[in-house]
Amino acid sequence: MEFDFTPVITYFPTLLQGLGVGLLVALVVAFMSIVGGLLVAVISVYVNKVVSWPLRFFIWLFMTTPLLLQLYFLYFGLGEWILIPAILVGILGLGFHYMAYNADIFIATIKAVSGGQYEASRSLGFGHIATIFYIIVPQALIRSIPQLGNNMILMVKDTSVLSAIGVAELVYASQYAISVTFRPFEFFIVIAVMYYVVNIFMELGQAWLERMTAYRR
Amino acid sequence: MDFNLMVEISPLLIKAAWITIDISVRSLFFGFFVACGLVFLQSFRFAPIRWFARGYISVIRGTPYFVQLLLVFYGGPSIGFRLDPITCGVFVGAFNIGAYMSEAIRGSIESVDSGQAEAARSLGFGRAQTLVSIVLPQAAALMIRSVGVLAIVVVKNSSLVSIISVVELTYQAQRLIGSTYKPLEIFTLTALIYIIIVYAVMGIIELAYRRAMRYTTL
Amino acid sequence: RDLNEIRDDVLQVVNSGAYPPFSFVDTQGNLVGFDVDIAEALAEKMGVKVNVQSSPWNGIIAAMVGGRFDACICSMSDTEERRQAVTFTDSYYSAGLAVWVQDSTNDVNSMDDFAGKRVGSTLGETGNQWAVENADGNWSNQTFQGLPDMMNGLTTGRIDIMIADDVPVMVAIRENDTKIKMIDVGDLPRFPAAISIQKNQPELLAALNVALAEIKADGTYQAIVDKWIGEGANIE
Amino acid sequence: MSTENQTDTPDTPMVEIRDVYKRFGDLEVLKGINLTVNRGKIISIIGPSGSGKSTLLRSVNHLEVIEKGSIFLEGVQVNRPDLKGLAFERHINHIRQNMGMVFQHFNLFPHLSTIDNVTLAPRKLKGMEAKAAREWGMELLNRVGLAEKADVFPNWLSGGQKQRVAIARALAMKPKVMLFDEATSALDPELVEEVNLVMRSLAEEHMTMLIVTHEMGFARDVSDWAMFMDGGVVVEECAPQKLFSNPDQERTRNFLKKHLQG
Amino acid sequence: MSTENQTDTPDTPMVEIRDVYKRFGDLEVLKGINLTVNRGKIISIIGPSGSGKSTLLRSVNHLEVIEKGSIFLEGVQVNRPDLKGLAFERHINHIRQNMGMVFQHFNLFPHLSTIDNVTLAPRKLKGMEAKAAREWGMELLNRVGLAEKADVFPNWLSGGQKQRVAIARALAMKPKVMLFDEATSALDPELVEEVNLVMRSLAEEHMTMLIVTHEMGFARDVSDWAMFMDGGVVVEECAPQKLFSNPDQERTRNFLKKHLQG
Ligand SMILES: Nc1ncnc2c1ncn2[C@@H]1O[C@H](COP(=O)(O)OP(=O)(O)OP(=O)(O)O)[C@@H](O)[C@H]1O
Ligand SMILES: Nc1ncnc2c1ncn2[C@@H]1O[C@H](COP(=O)(O)OP(=O)(O)OP(=O)(O)O)[C@@H](O)[C@H]1O
Ligand SMILES: [Mg+2]
Ligand SMILES: [Mg+2]
Repeated sequence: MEFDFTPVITYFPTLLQGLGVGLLVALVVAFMSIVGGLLVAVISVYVNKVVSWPLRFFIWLFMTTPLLLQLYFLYFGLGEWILIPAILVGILGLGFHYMAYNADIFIATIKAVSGGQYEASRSLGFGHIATIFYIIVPQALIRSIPQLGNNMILMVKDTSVLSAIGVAELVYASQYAISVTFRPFEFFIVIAVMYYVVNIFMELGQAWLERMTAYRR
Repeated sequence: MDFNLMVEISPLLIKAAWITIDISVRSLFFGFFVACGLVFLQSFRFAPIRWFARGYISVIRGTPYFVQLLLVFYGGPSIGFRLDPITCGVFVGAFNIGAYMSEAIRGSIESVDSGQAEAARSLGFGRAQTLVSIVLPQAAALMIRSVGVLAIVVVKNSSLVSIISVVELTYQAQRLIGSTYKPLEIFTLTALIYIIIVYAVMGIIELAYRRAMRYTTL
Repeated sequence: RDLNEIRDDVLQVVNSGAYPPFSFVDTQGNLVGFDVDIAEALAEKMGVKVNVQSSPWNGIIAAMVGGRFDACICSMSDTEERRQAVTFTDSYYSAGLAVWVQDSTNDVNSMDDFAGKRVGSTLGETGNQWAVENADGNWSNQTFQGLPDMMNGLTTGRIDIMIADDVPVMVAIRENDTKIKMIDVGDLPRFPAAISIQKNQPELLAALNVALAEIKADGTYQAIVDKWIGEGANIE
Repeated sequence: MSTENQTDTPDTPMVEIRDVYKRFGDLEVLKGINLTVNRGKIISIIGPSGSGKSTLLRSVNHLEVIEKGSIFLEGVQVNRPDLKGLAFERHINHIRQNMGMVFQHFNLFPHLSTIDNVTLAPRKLKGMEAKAAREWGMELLNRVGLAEKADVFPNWLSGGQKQRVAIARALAMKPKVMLFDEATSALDPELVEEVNLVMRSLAEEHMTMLIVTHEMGFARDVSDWAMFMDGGVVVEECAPQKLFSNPDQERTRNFLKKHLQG
Repeated sequence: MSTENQTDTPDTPMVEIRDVYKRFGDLEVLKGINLTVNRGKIISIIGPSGSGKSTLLRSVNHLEVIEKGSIFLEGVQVNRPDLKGLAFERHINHIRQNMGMVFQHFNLFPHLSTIDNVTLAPRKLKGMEAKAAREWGMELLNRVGLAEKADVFPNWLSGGQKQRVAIARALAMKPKVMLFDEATSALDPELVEEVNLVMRSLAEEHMTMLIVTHEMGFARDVSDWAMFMDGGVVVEECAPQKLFSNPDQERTRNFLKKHLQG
């Protein structure tokens, strides 16, 4: 098999655009899954079972089934009642999926913040909620950075699944180009490199964050 | 909901589920050895061997799984590396999850307080003995937990193996939707099967976890 | 693999398995359809054993280029660009793009009426390429992974207009009583559907072309058309 | 601010502990404790491990909920069984702002710099402006001799420095009473003195203090009153000079003998 | 057993530390330490935090690799630069079996019961039979007064009990010398005495011991020789009676004054 990368050059702008869409989705999903995961974790740790159990179940559903299936379900399965735009389906699916994983991490790190921290804050006169907000959550966030970083790196690659419901991200762009040019391997190699570059930047970012917060642990 | 259809096609989905299970179990099994190998390589004093292991882990974790599948399955034959689809799914799956698993194993070993190893060494235990008698028993519980999470990832990732023409659960579901035009019924059924599989995996993890706790008390 | 190797082994044929009536699984789980029967008929004429498998569309191209399969009998359209990468046989049926809307839609009568509409096509197929190249900002394109997904999209209102090959849609409407209709908007490209094989396989190409001519000549071909497309249909 | 706050007359005791009982499951930890602490007085509580000293101190701050009895801060009941839910939450937060508590393990907030540790409460609870808070924080850090560590994070401080910051933090809300629970027992012996110095300076300014400690010398020097607890009851309480030289009770003598020996 | 082991003549010193240097990065921690410990003698090492006491003790057990100098156990060099890889590994494991080390934070194996903590090393390293090992383990636990805790897990023990188990564990290999690194400084004051008692009983049996401690009273009572370190050098060494009452050096006096005060 001989390689010919000229078609890749023709479609490079399309690929870059796809990469941009993927990263944009990733950004929204990162925000949603971290904020949402934190909320779920706080509720599961501090609020009674009646409230937290249904929430955990909902989250659990997203943890146990493949992402692709979830996207199809939201997109086509629910299509008989409600039409959610593809990109929103992608964001919701990915968002809930990773919200579940992040919540798991946050629950562990919240529990790892020592009871002494809670008591010290209460003894200063902070209320329950203020203590969670000012003392527990910031410390849990800092401790979560390593695992959170791993999850987000996985998540960026998972944006590729969104091509299945027609979101024009990187893999989608490459599929289109491949179907026109019939040069699959050239495109696969190029998008693998693109993902890897993004991955390297994310790893650097994670290492930087860990360094910046190391003395706050 | 068309329940007749659901009953009619469920044997097909269950058959496909077996392929999902088969690929997942074998990927995990071989992946574990890949992971141990990677952990071992990273303990070498000779730096290039460590770099090789780090680089491998970085590239595998940094590129999408389905691209790895496509490159090995469809690109492989042109360099004389030809595997049948399921074997290829297991092969790529094992080498993929091995990279993640090696990190989980390393992390759980490192989580054991270094004072434990020092205490053992000060009693005269050698490196290997310290690892086996002191560190691993204490790391086992955490290791089972983190490897267990990866087991679930493997089951779910197996849906991507369809791209190399393996008719596993998700692809079978997609094909059946193609001929029946009944997405809701088929997705519900498929999701249910996945939930059962994953639930079983979680049960096994829990069992192993309890076992490990018992073993650690010798 | 050249023809001799195939004769010693089996002819490996691939299709997408999700493109009724050309290739799909029945409720017993068997891979069936027009493309499957054509593959078997051709193999019989060529005197080789055949193994028909399915793979998602985005894997098929890699499969063909990478040499995993000997032939893709998968309703693939023969285009100039694709010929750079693979070789096509003579056409085995002719697919024409057509435009479809919901039964209740009345405001789409020509290409001008596409303006501002959401137009669906299947990712990687010629209809998608046509829609992308002609949109020019007038309409928005939305894609799906397969025809069933797309028809679902049209009936549920995700898209206003669907561009797809005419034959499979007509069969699907007939089988499922779907509430959509074809409209005539003037000239749309027609592409011959052909079997693709790897480049530089002259013997295999020749053998396939001969076999194709034979089944057309002896009525086998029409029998398959009758069975899957409709009694007496003409799709050549 | 609630009206109960107005009972601040000169002759109200600062802290009153009346017949307090507390159990953990089957274990009775406090069995009827009584103690009155007047304004500006310093009380040391000593006793063997497990005698209930920490539990008593924590009950004063309502970190433990007592079963029976009552605790008052300047005549205001701390454990108000009549208040429920949010009303109690408001009440207790207000009470706690008037008590500074210092823990054995410091419990500094690791994610905040030294000055932020000190000023978080006045900023968030009293709405103090950032600038004023910083000035106030610096004043307090100065007082514990750590002004130059204002922007350092707790992990970079030695144990003694940590505990001094913890004291500054507790002082930041201008508490009326300070509670110390073995403030120096997690410290290396060399670092104990620097914390004791800060506590002595508080004593000189007539801060009301309740001190649980294992350091008999310090307890004798600094306090106005000393109390020996064992098994959840007060065995003996008197002036520290007497307690540490010539206690009435056999149990006290036994306990202190062992210590003076070590 | 290697041949070097045969140099066991009555007048060989048990431990010899000769001109030992150690640095961590830029920080020189040990700057030429010399010390000879004769059989059956007890040496206390005191000094301020960071002076290098722990590093010295850990170097004796080769938990830290020294840069310069040499350390001998009964005439056998511990840090043998001539041995590499597996050969050194074998050598050091054998050396370490002859030294018992007790850490500040106990480092008991949480996954093993008390008796298994004690008998793991004789079973795995000397191939002792399970039954014999249990008897031997019970004998040791008896000796530290914890026979009844044999089948309990470390997490259920108090700090003092943990440390006593750690001592029993270190004794299980019948070491020729015991190294104690602040064995009591993580303990609550009441629990210190029970560990000190065990150490005293070892002293009475003429176990050779190297003790790093912050407890001046104990060091004075129990040891035959005392050494004061500061900044990685030995400032002064002499009989403990002299060091703790009338040291020669200004630095020693300053350090001890502060202590006798607290
Ligand atoms: N949260 C709790 N649950 C159960 N038992 C507890 C709890 N807190 C304390 N106890 C028990 O109550 C008793 C008294 O504990 P407390 O901490 O008040 O003693 P103390 O006098 O402060 O001892 P120390 O000097 O060791 O700090 C102990 O037996 C302890 O085990
Ligand atoms: N692994 C290490 N890496 C870098 N620096 C170290 C390491 N171990 C010890 N140090 C430094 O070496 C110096 C001496 O440490 P050491 O633990 O020997 O002191 P010490 O006399 O035992 O003090 P302490 O009484 O606090 O235990 C300290 O400044 C310490 O910070
Ligand atoms: Mg206490
Ligand atoms: Mg030390």
